[in-house]
Amino acid sequence: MGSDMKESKIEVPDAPFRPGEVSSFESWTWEPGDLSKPEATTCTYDETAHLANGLVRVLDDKGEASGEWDPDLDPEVLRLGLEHMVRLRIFDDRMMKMQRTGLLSFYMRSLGEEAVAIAQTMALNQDDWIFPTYRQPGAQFVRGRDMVSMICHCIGNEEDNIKGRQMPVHYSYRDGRFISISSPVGTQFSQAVGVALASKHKGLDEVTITWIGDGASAEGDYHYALNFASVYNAPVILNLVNNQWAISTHANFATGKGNFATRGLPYGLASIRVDGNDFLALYSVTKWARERASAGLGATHIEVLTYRAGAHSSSDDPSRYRPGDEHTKWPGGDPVLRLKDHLIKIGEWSDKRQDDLESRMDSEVVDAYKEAVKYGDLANGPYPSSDTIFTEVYEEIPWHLKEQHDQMMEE
Amino acid sequence: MGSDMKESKIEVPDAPFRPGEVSSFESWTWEPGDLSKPEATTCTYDETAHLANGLVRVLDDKGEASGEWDPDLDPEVLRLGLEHMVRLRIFDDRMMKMQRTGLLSFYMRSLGEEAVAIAQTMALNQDDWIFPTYRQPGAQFVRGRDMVSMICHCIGNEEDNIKGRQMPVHYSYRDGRFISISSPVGTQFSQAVGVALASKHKGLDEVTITWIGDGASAEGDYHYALNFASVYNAPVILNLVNNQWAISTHANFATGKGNFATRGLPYGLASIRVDGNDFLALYSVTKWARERASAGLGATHIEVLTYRAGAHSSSDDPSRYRPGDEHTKWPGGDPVLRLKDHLIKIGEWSDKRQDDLESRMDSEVVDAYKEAVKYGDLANGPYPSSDTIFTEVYEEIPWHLKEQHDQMMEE
Amino acid sequence: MPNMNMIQALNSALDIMLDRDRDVIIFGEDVGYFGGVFRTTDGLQERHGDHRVFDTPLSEGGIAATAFGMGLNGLRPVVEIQFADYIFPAYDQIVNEMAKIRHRSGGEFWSPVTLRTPAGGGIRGGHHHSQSPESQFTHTPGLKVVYCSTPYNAKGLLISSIECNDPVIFFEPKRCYRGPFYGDPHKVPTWADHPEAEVPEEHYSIQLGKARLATEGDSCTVIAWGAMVHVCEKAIEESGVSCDLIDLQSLVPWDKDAITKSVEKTGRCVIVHEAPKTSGFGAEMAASVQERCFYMLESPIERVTGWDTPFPHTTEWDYMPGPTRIAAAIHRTQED
Amino acid sequence: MPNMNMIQALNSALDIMLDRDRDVIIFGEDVGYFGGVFRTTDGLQERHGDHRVFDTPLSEGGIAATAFGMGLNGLRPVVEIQFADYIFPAYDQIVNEMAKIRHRSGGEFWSPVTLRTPAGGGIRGGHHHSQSPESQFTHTPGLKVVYCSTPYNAKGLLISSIECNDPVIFFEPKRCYRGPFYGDPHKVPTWADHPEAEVPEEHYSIQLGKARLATEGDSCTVIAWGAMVHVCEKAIEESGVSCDLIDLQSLVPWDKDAITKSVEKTGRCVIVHEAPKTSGFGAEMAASVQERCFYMLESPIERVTGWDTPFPHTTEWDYMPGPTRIAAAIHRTQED
Ligand SMILES: Cc1ncc(C[n+]2csc(CCOP(=O)(O)OP(=O)(O)O)c2C)c(N)n1
Ligand SMILES: Cc1ncc(C[n+]2csc(CCOP(=O)(O)OP(=O)(O)O)c2C)c(N)n1
Ligand SMILES: [Mg+2]
Ligand SMILES: [Mg+2]
Repeated sequence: MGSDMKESKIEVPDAPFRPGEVSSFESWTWEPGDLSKPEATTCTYDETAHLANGLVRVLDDKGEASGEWDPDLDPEVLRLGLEHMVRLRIFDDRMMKMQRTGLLSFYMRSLGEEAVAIAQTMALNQDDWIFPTYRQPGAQFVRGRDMVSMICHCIGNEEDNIKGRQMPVHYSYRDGRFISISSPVGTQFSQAVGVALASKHKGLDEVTITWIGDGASAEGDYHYALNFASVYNAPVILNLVNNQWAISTHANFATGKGNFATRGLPYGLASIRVDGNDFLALYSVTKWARERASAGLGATHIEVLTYRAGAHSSSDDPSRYRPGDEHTKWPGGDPVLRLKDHLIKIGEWSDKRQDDLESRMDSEVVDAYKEAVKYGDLANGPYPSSDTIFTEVYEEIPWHLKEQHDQMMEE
Repeated sequence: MGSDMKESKIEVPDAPFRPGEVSSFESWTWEPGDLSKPEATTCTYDETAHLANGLVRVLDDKGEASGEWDPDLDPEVLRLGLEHMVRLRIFDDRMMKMQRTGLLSFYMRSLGEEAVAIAQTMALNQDDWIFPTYRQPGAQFVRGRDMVSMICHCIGNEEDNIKGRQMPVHYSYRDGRFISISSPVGTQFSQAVGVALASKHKGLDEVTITWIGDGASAEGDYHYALNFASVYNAPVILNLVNNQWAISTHANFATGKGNFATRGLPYGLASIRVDGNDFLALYSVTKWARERASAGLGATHIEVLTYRAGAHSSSDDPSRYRPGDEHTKWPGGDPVLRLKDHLIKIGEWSDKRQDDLESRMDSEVVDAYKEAVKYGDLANGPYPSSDTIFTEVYEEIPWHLKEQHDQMMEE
Repeated sequence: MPNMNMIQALNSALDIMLDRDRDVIIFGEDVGYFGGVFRTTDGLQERHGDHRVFDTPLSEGGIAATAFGMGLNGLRPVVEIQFADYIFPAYDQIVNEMAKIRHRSGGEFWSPVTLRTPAGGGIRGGHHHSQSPESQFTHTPGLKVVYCSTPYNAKGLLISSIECNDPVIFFEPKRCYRGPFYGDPHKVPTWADHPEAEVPEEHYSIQLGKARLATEGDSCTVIAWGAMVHVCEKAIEESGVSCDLIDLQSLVPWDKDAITKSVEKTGRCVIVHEAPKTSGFGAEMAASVQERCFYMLESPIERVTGWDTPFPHTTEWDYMPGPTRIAAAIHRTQED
Repeated sequence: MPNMNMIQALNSALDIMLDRDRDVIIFGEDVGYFGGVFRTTDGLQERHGDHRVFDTPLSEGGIAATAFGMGLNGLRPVVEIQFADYIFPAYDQIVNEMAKIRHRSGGEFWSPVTLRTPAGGGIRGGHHHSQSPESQFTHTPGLKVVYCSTPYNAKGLLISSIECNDPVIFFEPKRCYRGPFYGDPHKVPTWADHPEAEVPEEHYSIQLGKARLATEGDSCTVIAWGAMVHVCEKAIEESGVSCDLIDLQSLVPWDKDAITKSVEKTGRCVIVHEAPKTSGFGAEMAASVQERCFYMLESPIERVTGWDTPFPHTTEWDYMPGPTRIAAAIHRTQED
């Protein structure tokens, strides 16, 4: 058995650093102010090539904002952004604790990536559509979702608005135009183009935003999204969140010898790489993409460069496949600290106010979870009624589901 | 019912020219000699950007060869190429006639694209793998397949090597390392990467060549192929044959606002656009890609720019969706005439020899089809035995297929 | 009432729905300018504009995903998959996404997509232009599965499918686009003069989930759908046995009452489909019939189906169930 | 003989095949450096090199296509689809390509790929980490479909699958990776001391197409596969009825002789699976059993299955067939 015995020449990439090695990110040479900002509503896609080959940053390491991409935001907006990020981080911590005690089955944090959904959603209009992955729950805070209801979903109790049907973190929040999260990765990316086209068919100035992971970008849906968005000139913002890892698989396995950011260009899409830990840059780039879409210039493809600082999920142990401190080496730093430092720098914040914010968020989260568990949790129930197995499979319950429902009740 | 009545803003591209309009291709400004030829075995993928943004041509409109890409071929090789192209064209004509009289159910010509598979296969080694679509049957002539056996397949007779199982033109020719053609478009593109990697695992210097249509490039398989080829540095030549049309759908629906040729670059693949009606350019580019693969530099992505001069298939009537004479306006001209003119220009051919060649090919085809129909044809049989329905579904016939076979025989 | 073939009837349904509901949008490969490779959308782009009826990239996954997204945001997309054999690149979007969205979002989101697709053999399509993959969709809760068989039910079922707020996979027996087809490739009638080709010009609908009793009889229940309905009609005639012929029309949900009532009467049952036997929808029918009518059954439920092999090109008439095989099965149910 | 859990048994099979056959190559999402999210390929990259065992892009379609191509060119790829729920992006490559290549090429080409995938519920996986899509593969001629249930048969069946020259879809009941699971989420034993966890270190194989008689009895034939085998064992015990419990192991081809022999003996039959009822593989089993054993059947064949709904998260124990439901069905077959 087996081929004759020439040596195999199969070549397989590896992560740059594995446990026991020292991570360093020397290719990061980008600085704020590097890149010009083309006019959103008139520039052609190839006039964005420098943005895809570079990295849009606004905040430098000292918390100073600079360059054409500085969105010049009201400090009130920045403080709100900071609040949501802190809220999310504390929320995530609490959920992880609850997961460990069995009150929920599973959890996924946004650690290190809090700015992504929060800054980007804040840059949009209220009636724009959000089509997230499990790494963008933060958008819900921006859209005003009640935290209790989010927790009720995660702990799968009676009040879970999706009735315990999906795993935790698979939020659906119609009032916030935040579309139901699905586990199969990538699918939302191509679907979002359809959502955007429907807005266009209705003649409305609505934009759809969606995200895909570095890993998931290898699915066919990524290609469908870019192609359909370009062909039909869809008002959609297509974000590829390159957080370096897809569980244990490094982004090397998704880029090959190439890169992500420029992939939009040959589809005729404006393409940008942005520092995903820089609240201001994210906000600015997203606003730009929204303006562009709204002006009828179609989709923007954005590589959001960041680092998944936490484990992939509560089931994961990243110390098996990467240096434990790799996230501390990430040149983008911590998005929360960077925004905080900037606010302090411009005299609009202080360590004291930060402490106050954190304890306020702490109590908010504690109050919320205490209320939520009143309606039950995964360890102890009460759960959504078993009837809910049979409802909403179809608009109306067909005979065979009625029959099966009755059978379940009998047995 | 229906959304409120704002006007729909859905935008849909169209073909540049529809029946009743006059086609013109003014964007063709490329000339032979335009483009430098980087060293195949050392250049990086981004050193090919000019090749993807330009068009590699060797033959000008007067039949003169020039530029760095001139492969300097022995006239014997050119004459053989010409012979195969003429053979294929006459073969195609005959098959179309036979299709009209019902001897076969369906047919697809390579008209206008004869150079593609023939020049490219001639540029490869004998033991390189060929993974074609239905538009590259010409490769079989290069690999020495007996024409009678090809016809026997098309007319689905007793001698059809694939036993009447697939439609005509779905050749399989293992001896020529020409892998079985499948109807679902695009699938071979990603599979070819696996074929190439297997050669690599065996430590052999074999390259795999494959093709995909402009239309089919919108399938997920296109993305899989580029990604996997890049990640594992596969020795594969990935050709996207842009013949302008996917049945009635113009390539505009596959490029959107972008283009094909440069799509390889962000994957880190050497990328080239080549005049697909220029035998010399095709040969040269393919040889270059082969060298590169063989030197361990991985895949090359090639947009082969050509025009589907005939109907999509025997079931199609292109006059319903494009100007009937559009192919005569194609700036790439007729690949057969261009090679013939070149040979005459360099004093290695004459109209007389062309006439002789054509009548020789005519008789070859007539002789072949006369022999083939001796073994039956679709209108009259004999067909492959009905037993063949049950064989080779699995390596060994399982009990349920034996049972069904017996049942069929009884009934 | 005008006589229409199945293509015309489908075209009429689409035309009416485009007129009635601005949210209806039609797209797919070659369906726009050209009017579809089977001409089903002929004239619709001209009549309704290219923002309502348009071509797409050659990407079934992308088509399904785009339709899904449009459906989430209030439209009612009706898309064509050019051949049912090519629905598989969209399979993930259909079974993991479309089918589950309403349930998974606690009813917050739904997407009323209709996926039309020509299915089945008999056109010398070989492996990949002949498959009839209905059973591969019937296993997925959340999808409705419809298979029309005549111009009349094609139009009425398609209208119901489009109006339905659940995703529907709508199979069209391409062999019957231009005539009913009785299993003899040498005698292929058109729909002219066929009573089921009398098709009202106007809007009408046929309730999803309801079967059609195509012929009535006492001694055997024959269940079929798509092109096989007509082949069964012929087979019943040839068999000389008095049969109920149930044209299922909807596979999910299927018409339990029609079937149990008939089998309780006849005590015998033959199920016919083109798709391979193993795990074809005939398996579900047989399993369900014996569950529900066990004590009334006089003989084993027979399945007459395509063989468990890929669909062949030259020998397709040995593959597709024909009147002889079906009649033999009907006869077998009568022995006992 | 060492005691192994199912992960260890599968790992041992892969390790042995990597040693014996240089053409065996293993890849999939996270299977390389990390050793797989369920740890099934743990240590294999280190032992056999990253050219034999490696990670892939997150692309099931690309994985299947690459494996298919490697198989065409003489290799014997064994790939992992991280969860069976995620096999659908590869469905086209599997059902239209892998399954048909040998037949469509007149035997000139074939591709002996093994696709391993963890399937089934019971781990709080909700909609998309719990599905058991075996029946969606059993309808496609050209594929073999295997579903293991114990460490012993996991290893033997996996070795046979890898050695088989046809493509094999190999389902692993993830609920049983670390213990047999008898349907009570609160009492979850490990494989320690289980006789089927005595697994030889060395190479052995279990013939594809053969069922395993898990328990022997006279009054009812219970057919199951995957995790449900153990739940049925418990249910049979609880029912007090003497049953043959047939662990199908191979779904295509399935073991006709084992089943007909048993049903001819018992005259009663219960089929159990996790997947939804409609068009689950239980339908094929029921249809076939009544075809072959009609005159021996004393009562309707029962199916105990998942409901025709997506797989739920919090209420999964109301969804998955448990001993009580199965025992009730066994009892129903005993009345008549
Ligand atoms: C289609 C599909 N395949 C596999 C998985 C299992 N899975 C869940 S998340 C994940 C990694 C995703 O990585 P990435 O896309 O980079 O997103 P990130 O987790 O980094 O945000 C995998 C493989 C899945 N959910 N869906
Ligand atoms: C997956 C799939 N979808 C649809 C079809 C039907 N079909 C056959 S050829 C074709 C057009 C292909 O166009 P292109 O890829 O440009 O190749 P060309 O015919 O121009 O060589 C279509 C839509 C198919 N064969 N496979
Ligand atoms: Mg990632
Ligand atoms: Mg084309």
